[in-house]
Amino acid sequence: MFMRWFHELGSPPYFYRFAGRLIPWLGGLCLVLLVTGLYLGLIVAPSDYQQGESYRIIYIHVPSAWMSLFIYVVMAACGAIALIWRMKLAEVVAISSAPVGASFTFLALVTGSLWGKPMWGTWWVWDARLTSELLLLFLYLGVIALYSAIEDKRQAARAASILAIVGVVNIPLIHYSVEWWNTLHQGPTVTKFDAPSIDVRMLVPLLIMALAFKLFYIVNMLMRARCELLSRERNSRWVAELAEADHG
Amino acid sequence: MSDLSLRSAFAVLLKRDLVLAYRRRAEIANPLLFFILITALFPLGLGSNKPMLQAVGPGVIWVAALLAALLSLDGMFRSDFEDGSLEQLMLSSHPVSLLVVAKISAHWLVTGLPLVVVAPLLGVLLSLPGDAIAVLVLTLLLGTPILSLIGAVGVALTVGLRRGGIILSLLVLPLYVPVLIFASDAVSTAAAGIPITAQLYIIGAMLVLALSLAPLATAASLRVSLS
Amino acid sequence: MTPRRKKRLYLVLIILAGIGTATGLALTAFDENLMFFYSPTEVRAGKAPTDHPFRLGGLVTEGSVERQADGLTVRFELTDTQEAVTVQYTGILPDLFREGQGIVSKGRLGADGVFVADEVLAKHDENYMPPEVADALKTAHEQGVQGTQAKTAVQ
Amino acid sequence: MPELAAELLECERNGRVLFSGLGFSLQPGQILMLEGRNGSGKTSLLRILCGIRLPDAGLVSWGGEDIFKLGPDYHEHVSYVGHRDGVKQDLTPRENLRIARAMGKPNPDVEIEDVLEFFDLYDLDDVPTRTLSAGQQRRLALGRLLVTRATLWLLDEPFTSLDRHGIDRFEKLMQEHGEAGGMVALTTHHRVALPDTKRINLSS
Repeated sequence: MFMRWFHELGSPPYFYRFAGRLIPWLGGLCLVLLVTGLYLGLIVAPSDYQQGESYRIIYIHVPSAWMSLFIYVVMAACGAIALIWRMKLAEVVAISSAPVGASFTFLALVTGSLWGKPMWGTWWVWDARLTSELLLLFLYLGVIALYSAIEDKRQAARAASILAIVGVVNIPLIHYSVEWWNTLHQGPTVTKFDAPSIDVRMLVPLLIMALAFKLFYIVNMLMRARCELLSRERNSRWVAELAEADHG
Repeated sequence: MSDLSLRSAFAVLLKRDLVLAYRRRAEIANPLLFFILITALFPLGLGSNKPMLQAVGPGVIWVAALLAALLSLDGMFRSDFEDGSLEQLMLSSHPVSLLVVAKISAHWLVTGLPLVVVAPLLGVLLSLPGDAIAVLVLTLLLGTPILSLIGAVGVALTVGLRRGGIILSLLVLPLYVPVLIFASDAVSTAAAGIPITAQLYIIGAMLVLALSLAPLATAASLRVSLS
Repeated sequence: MTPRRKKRLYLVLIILAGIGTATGLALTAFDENLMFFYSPTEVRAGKAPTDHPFRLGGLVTEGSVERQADGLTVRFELTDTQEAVTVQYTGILPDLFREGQGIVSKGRLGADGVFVADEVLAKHDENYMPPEVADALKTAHEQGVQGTQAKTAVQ
Repeated sequence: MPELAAELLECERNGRVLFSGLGFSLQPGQILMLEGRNGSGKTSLLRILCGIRLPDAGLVSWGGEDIFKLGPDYHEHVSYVGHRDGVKQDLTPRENLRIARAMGKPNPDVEIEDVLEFFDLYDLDDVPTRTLSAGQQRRLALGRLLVTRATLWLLDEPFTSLDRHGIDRFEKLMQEHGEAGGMVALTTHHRVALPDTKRINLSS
């Protein structure tokens, strides 16, 4: 049953329609969560005992950083599926994820820098966490550049997938860098094994923002995937029918 | 029987690349000259202030080694791709990932090993202390094979592209960064007289990891690039 | 098993062995001193370089911060609760710099044992809480400490 | 001896479908001619049969097994001569053949000297291949077919740059290979006078 649904979803026209119906709902939900999260985080949540109001940048910084890792893993996993089972849709999802992931990585770096200046006293420091996150940005850009450089898009997607998989070695490095090395960057707050060391009034907006960012990624990725599918399958019958229905 | 023929295929391929390199030795010398020149530019540009040269020396030599390796990468598969030998390699009755190791070894022997050999000279030019020079040679010995291994994946991905050079550096340099960090850190730490076993373990770990995964990734990339 | 399967199995085993060795080497490395900064104890033990810049990390000792006459130079003690090192710094300190706070400073160790920093960075911790909670926690902690002391005394 | 079979092959390039639903089989002793206009996908089909290129759909099997699963175990039966000769310009013809032999399953019944002799390259065996004419280089590439025990020959325009004599000679060689139970799949624009050939036209 599930496998059949999965298989159906793998067919481009079905996915195109399915994603088209999903996008407005998820997009709406994302907007609601974003507004709630920002309101709770920026206005309702109390200020921090040490950092005062400046800590509020975590509501952007932390979810972006999480997403930068999450999207990379999704991209590499889809890349692996694309390589092993030669599934067209996995190629499209992998490649549509890259620009979103790169943007989140960039956002995490910029907000981190804005936070670092008042708190640490420096915009940037070459510690393990920051360096490995910067490398992640370059890995994303490499995937995007390689994909756009190869003309045949199926071949391009497979090449980009291999690169994405090779780059996965960087992911544990980023995640564990704060534990393995004595970095300037502080250790994990929410994901550590014992109870999160953050007040619950601060935690709730953070989690809401994280969910909103995740939805934003899904919506953005689906939109990109739809475009990518249309351009790849421009010669196929279902796209022709779609175009005709649009004109008629 | 099949092991024997695999071993002979490996040896034949290694020998082939070495002979080809020897017959084109002028081209092979280029990355080495580049390595020496880049390093020599720094004392000229920064002035011969000894403590400062000592401080930047390890990083400079390693960055130069990185760039020299990058410059030499294109030769690994390009000519094989252009004359069709790469297709023949893919159609061998031996696993491609093992034949790729032969090619990478040849590449390292021809372009990586010379860097290791001239490194002490450059260390002297940048007035590194003797201990640091020994560590420099050791890190290059452990690190340059990693550069060849990771580079092979990058070249394999871009070999079909007409202007692959720029993209190649975008793909490969970020993956080179960890080697650069730990290796140059090891050299400058050694210059300060502090033990560097930790850095060497890390570089060793990277070498083993690259040895076990890069050939597979290279073979897969070649398959994609040729299709 | 067909020869092809066997070959593939060997290959997988070799790769797994490789990954295992790499992990082992990396873990060994983490047991050694591979870090962003040195602690005061290590500095006191002579493990830090003498003629080379390095990073020193620790907590600012309560009541140790003194400003020099020029208003810019600051002297304070950094401690890891075992040992302490005096640090001298000229420049603007980050917002988070205060007594009891974690600090990473970069500089050289002078012959007199004073660490002359040319950069001071404040490392904040992973805890986020409103000030009143922090106060409450602090009191609770102190009471807890007194409680255990009382217990020990009784025993 | 196993047969080569293709089922429902589809190939697209840059989003354009070159062929789809293509199926055929090649038995021992058969010669298959792939025909079609320029750009109809002949070379792509040959490369799919080699296992260099992935088909976008469908399956190529050797003795009932997917060639992509067989990998090197399939390639030991295959010898391919493509557009590009696949010879190293800086090596001598003899060195080139020695490498080709080591890459595949060496044929113990054939000496490299005999191959050089057969393709009229014997006197040139110690000069770099770069100094050879296009036709001589082509003959050297074709010489690769004989040094391994490959039974399936996949040839992309094998007659390019060959003179009349060379063409006759190679046609005869293909015929003998077929009679000995080998298989050949080739693309060509030449009119080839071979009996018992199978034809597939990709343009129709």
